Amino acid sequence: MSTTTKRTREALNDALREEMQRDENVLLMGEDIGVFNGAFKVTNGLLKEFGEKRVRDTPISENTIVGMGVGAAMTGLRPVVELMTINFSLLAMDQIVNHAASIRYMFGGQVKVPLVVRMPQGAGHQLGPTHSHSWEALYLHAPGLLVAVPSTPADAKGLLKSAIRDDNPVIFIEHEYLYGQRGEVPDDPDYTVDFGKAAIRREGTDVTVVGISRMAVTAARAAETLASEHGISAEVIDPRTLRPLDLDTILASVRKTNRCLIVEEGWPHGGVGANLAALIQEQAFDWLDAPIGRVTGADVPMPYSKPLEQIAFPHEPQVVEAVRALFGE
Amino acid sequence: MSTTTKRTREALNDALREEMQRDENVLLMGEDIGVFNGAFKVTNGLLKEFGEKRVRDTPISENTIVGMGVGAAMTGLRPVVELMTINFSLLAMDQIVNHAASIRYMFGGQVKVPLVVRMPQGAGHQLGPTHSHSWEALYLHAPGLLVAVPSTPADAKGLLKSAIRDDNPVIFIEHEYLYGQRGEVPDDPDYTVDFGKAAIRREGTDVTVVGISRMAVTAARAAETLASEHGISAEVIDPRTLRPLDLDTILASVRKTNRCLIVEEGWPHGGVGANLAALIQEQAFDWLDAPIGRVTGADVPMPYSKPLEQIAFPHEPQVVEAVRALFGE
Amino acid sequence: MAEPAQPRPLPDPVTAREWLQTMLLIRRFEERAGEMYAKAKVGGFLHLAIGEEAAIVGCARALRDDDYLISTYRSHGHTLARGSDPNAVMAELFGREGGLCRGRGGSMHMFDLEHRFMGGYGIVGGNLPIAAGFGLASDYLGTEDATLCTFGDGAINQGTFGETMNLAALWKLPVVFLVTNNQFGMGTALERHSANTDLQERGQSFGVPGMRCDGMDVLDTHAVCTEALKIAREERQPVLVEAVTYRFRGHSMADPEEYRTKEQVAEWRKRDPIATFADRLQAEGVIKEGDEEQMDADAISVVDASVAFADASPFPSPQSLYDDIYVLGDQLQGWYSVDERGAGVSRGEHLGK
Amino acid sequence: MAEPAQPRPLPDPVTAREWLQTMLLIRRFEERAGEMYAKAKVGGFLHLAIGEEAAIVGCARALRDDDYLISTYRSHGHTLARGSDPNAVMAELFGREGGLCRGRGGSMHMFDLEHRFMGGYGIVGGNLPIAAGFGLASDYLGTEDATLCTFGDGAINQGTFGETMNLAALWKLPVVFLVTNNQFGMGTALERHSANTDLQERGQSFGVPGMRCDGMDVLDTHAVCTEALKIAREERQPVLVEAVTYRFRGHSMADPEEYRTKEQVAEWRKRDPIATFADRLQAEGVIKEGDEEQMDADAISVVDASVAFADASPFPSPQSLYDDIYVLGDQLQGWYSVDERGAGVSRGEHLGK
Ligand SMILES: Cc1ncc(C[n+]2csc(CCOP(=O)(O)OP(=O)(O)O)c2C)c(N)n1
Ligand SMILES: Cc1ncc(C[n+]2csc(CCOP(=O)(O)OP(=O)(O)O)c2C)c(N)n1
Ligand SMILES: [Mg+2]
Ligand SMILES: [Mg+2]
Repeated sequence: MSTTTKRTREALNDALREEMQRDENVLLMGEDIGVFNGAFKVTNGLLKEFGEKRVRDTPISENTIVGMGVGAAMTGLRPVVELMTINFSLLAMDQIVNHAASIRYMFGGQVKVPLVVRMPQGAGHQLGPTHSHSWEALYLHAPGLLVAVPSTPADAKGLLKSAIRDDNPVIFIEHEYLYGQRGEVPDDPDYTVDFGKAAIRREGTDVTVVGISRMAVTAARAAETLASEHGISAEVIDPRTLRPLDLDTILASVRKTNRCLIVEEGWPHGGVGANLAALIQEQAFDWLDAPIGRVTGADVPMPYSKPLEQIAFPHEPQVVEAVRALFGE
Repeated sequence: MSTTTKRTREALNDALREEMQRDENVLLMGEDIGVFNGAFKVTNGLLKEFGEKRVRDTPISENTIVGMGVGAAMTGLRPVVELMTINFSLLAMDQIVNHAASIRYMFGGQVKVPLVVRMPQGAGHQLGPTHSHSWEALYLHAPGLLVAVPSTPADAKGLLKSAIRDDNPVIFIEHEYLYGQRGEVPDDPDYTVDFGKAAIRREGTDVTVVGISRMAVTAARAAETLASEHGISAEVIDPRTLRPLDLDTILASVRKTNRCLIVEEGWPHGGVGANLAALIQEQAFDWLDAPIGRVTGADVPMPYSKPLEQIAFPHEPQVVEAVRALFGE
Repeated sequence: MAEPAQPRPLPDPVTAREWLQTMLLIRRFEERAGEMYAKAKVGGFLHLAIGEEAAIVGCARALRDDDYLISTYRSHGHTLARGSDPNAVMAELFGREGGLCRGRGGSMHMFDLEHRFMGGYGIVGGNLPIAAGFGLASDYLGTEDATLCTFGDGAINQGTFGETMNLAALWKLPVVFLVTNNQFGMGTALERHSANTDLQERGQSFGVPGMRCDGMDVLDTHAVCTEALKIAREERQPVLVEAVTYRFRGHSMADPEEYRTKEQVAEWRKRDPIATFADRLQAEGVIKEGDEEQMDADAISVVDASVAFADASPFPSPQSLYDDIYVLGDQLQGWYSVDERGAGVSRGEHLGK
Repeated sequence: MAEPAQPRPLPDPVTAREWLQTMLLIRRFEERAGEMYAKAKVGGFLHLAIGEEAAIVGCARALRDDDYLISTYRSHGHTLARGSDPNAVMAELFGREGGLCRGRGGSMHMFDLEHRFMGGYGIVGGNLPIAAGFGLASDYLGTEDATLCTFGDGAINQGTFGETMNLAALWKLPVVFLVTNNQFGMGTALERHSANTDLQERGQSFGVPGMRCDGMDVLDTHAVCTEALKIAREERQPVLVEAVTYRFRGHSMADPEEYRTKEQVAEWRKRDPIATFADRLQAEGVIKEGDEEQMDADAISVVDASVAFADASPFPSPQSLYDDIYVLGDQLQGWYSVDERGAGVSRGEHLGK
């Protein structure tokens, strides 16, 4: 399979372009995605290529643009709505949870809602408490939604293509830091990544480290340090999607390593880590030699000041330290 | 301490009345809380008693009435905002999380937001997928908020009074089923219940059962059956508030019983049970003789049809069965 | 109380009779639904539209078959007017497998794709953006379909109203927004929830022109909605129509109605949309003595049959609890969960690989 | 481009000079903030208000000391105009402990309680309900304080706009809503985001009267805002004021400005609010040759000092991470958490009882 090195934002851009070429009912809506080419340039050039009918700049009306996406999805289109940052998605939460997630079920399966809501999240750019949070946990809570949290350019592309082709509403969570990161992306325009299949980023025997979104990258780096400096062989798993969740792969790993750490950028209470820890201890209790550890973002609204922000989300050393703690080190 | 038998809705009504009498800057805002006396009659008679200045019927504008509460709280009032049902709070989530929860922190502690947002939740009345959910997990996620989930009339009153007196934004979650339930309520107008103190509803030695909101009642009933029919002595804990969380009391119990089950009505993924399970296994791993169990609401938008709805949230038999499963029965 | 509209000409006799028949059906259906609620055959919240039949039938009959109609939690009448099987509507109220939505939605969440009744929605104001989405799809796909979106006077204060008006005007969507002004949002009177009570004016600041119709008059409602739909369809210009009407019953079944006087209700009842229309038809010779009684009897027997059907329809099976949350397929085969049935994973929830 | 307003009379010379001085301070402050951003002393998003100084100073000077001013993420100028210490504002941009908000908020989240600058908010449209809440408190407490709430042309399409207009009108709140129409919401031009581009009209459907002022003219802005505040304060009637202005720089620091032409920017720059006001003052003899240069030099030295202060101010200590999330006290002494520092519980998070 031939590949090309791309940044995540380019890979996402390719995914959008290819799916728009493939299916003329795919359209994009969002604030400043057209003339401005996207706040984070993910939609760069698409207005020029596809025109105003298919790439639609919207007013700043999050709840309504998502709701219009719901309606358009119910009546034949496949809208991809961009929200500029996940914090703003709270304005659209009613349309996402009370409507998009529930409509198929509450109407007895008569209709489907093939809508994708894309949005970036994450700290590290000093955007403060209204622009920096990681809220995948808010969305994985709701049945009726699918939730993707890609961490590599290839997955970003493959999962976004799958999301657009899927008949369910998908919350597609990107990470601002990852937009600029490079990786190999398959050239094949039919390349997709299935939802519900975790990726094992690194094989290992001593401990399972699960990393969510950007933290899959941080976890993989920490694993190198653990191997080279502490003689600990970590298996790194990136679930890639949280609904559906490939718990099988995680459980198989934990049953092999007998230890597990979950790394996420979001808040600790009610986070993804809590969810995974609960599931893993339920299903693999007898295999665990230590409590399941979590490294999470700090339990604070994200501060602006750089040194505070930096200690408010996980970095490689904290992951190394937390893994070592699982061995009593 | 003299007490009187009251329904939860009366106890809440008393709390509102007493705090309004005590502090003239306490005011109520919400849809149909005045002339209509409240969708669930919690505010019954208060308009008549306190007048239109202090009991304010609002238009149907959830985000704005919460936001006005935030603003009024920042400038000297102590607003208590009622949202008719927790599902509608998604419309106000931006004001609750991006504003109420963050304002004090992001403005460096210059201002406080003594706001209470009250709302009922819960299934059992066939209100379908837009009116029946249990979403305490959405709110416990966010630092900056306090979250109360009272299960008895006395706690409802005591916690609501504490919530109104507290200087932090409080999400006060009532349960529709509990409104009509009776219990003894202390007469003392200075009776309050502190946040962050769990209640042990029943002492026991074999297993710790934690019940959230209505499920504290269900858990207590199940404990009776467990004792009388299965010889299992369950200790039942009602955390009463989820932020702050009295983990100490739960941990002390689990370290004594060595087994734990959490019962909640909300969705399983990313629920309160997941959060508690993660915390408990982290802090009490060596004391656990079995995986921490969870009994949760079904992972579905709540269906209308009675038999479906009834199996979509936990009842006593499921709790009994899940506890027995912890003993391999 | 608003003045009645100037009399409009009648449509052809067949059409006129059909309108009366449909209004009667809705009235009888609603009454029976209320009775069934009292008997606990129907649960949850039940919002009846008795008094609003002209506002419903008048707008529904202005639609083409392929147009979309979308409404609120008060929509039994809308789906019936659209052509839904009364049996299925009643069975939905009963929470049965034979219901329009297989019992999942109940009274507040009707839906009938086949008849392009695109749903009743339980979230006040939630249906406006969705309606605009239908309009967007019609526009995008180049069809001639228009959308009619009904909501209440209370809903006009939701943020989605302003957002949707602006977007619909900006994108020139073929949508008619019909605010059913029945004078109250639950127990809150119009003038207590809206600073500007002239609701047809509420879209003007956003570039959406307004029209008003007498929602107690099926002819006037029909004529104004027809005009509005024509503008929406042909000029690609959204329109806001205010139908001035009144609900004769409480907001839902549990409503002491302390927020209004008996006199006010009695005044409005004098303008009962069915009685006034029937009188007109009789005066103009479209129906004769006894016809209305016959039509009413027909309505009652349809409703009787619907109750019998609903009663005979089975409840959904417990095994179907997880049906239709997702469109399952190659990619999504199921999902992991734990739930009320204990610590194991349950049917429909396991990722079957 | 809108026409300039008719010339308004000048205020007394001391006042006029102070206005010019404040506009100069804002201009120089913003320029320096941009430079500091380029040097990575300032992080995050930096939104400059260069070009909008008249709209800022004109409205701020219409306020009494006890009135509330609330704004957006583009609010360095607003807080400076209100009297905040430039040192603290710059230190906030630098993320330092000496910042207005101890470095927690940054450029987008300024706040100065002492000067009743009630915050810059990062959520577009999020400040409108909060402003109405201030108005409610003033009303409830029986004070004479009014509130002035500024937001952008883009924000007018948020749901909170309509909701807040209705509520403010219904409850007769003493609030002036000032839409700073700088022609763009980020890269989206006014006519591409709003069906009705006459923004002062946007409140009318809700019962909120509108006024327009020339936001490039501090005198006109001041006069219109003064009038609006008088109506709000004395007649208990909210007012929507549109200040027509233009931002000379990009939306934030990373903005290629492909959505507008260089010519358009140049046209508007001819109406530079500082230059035109200075010319007027000179023409009317309020300042003389060389005065403006001196005032500018003063502004620059204040800004210089602010940079020196900010640079010398320490970063917040890591131990302060958890400060001020909650008001701690007898009831709430801390809370349990796990976080980035590993599996243990951390300072400030343990329930210490
Ligand atoms: C977002 C939301 N808020 C509140 C409610 C509760 N509620 C249901 S109906 C209603 C009144 C709506 O009035 P109106 O829009 O006039 O419609 P009507 O009931 O008169 O048909 C309210 C407040 C709701 N369902 N959704
Ligand atoms: C709810 C929300 N949506 C989107 C954004 C991203 N955003 C920041 S500024 C902006 C444009 C706002 O334009 P306008 O209101 O005209 O204010 P201006 O920047 O021109 O001062 C957008 C879309 C945001 N901060 N909040
Ligand atoms: Mg109404
Ligand atoms: Mg602007």
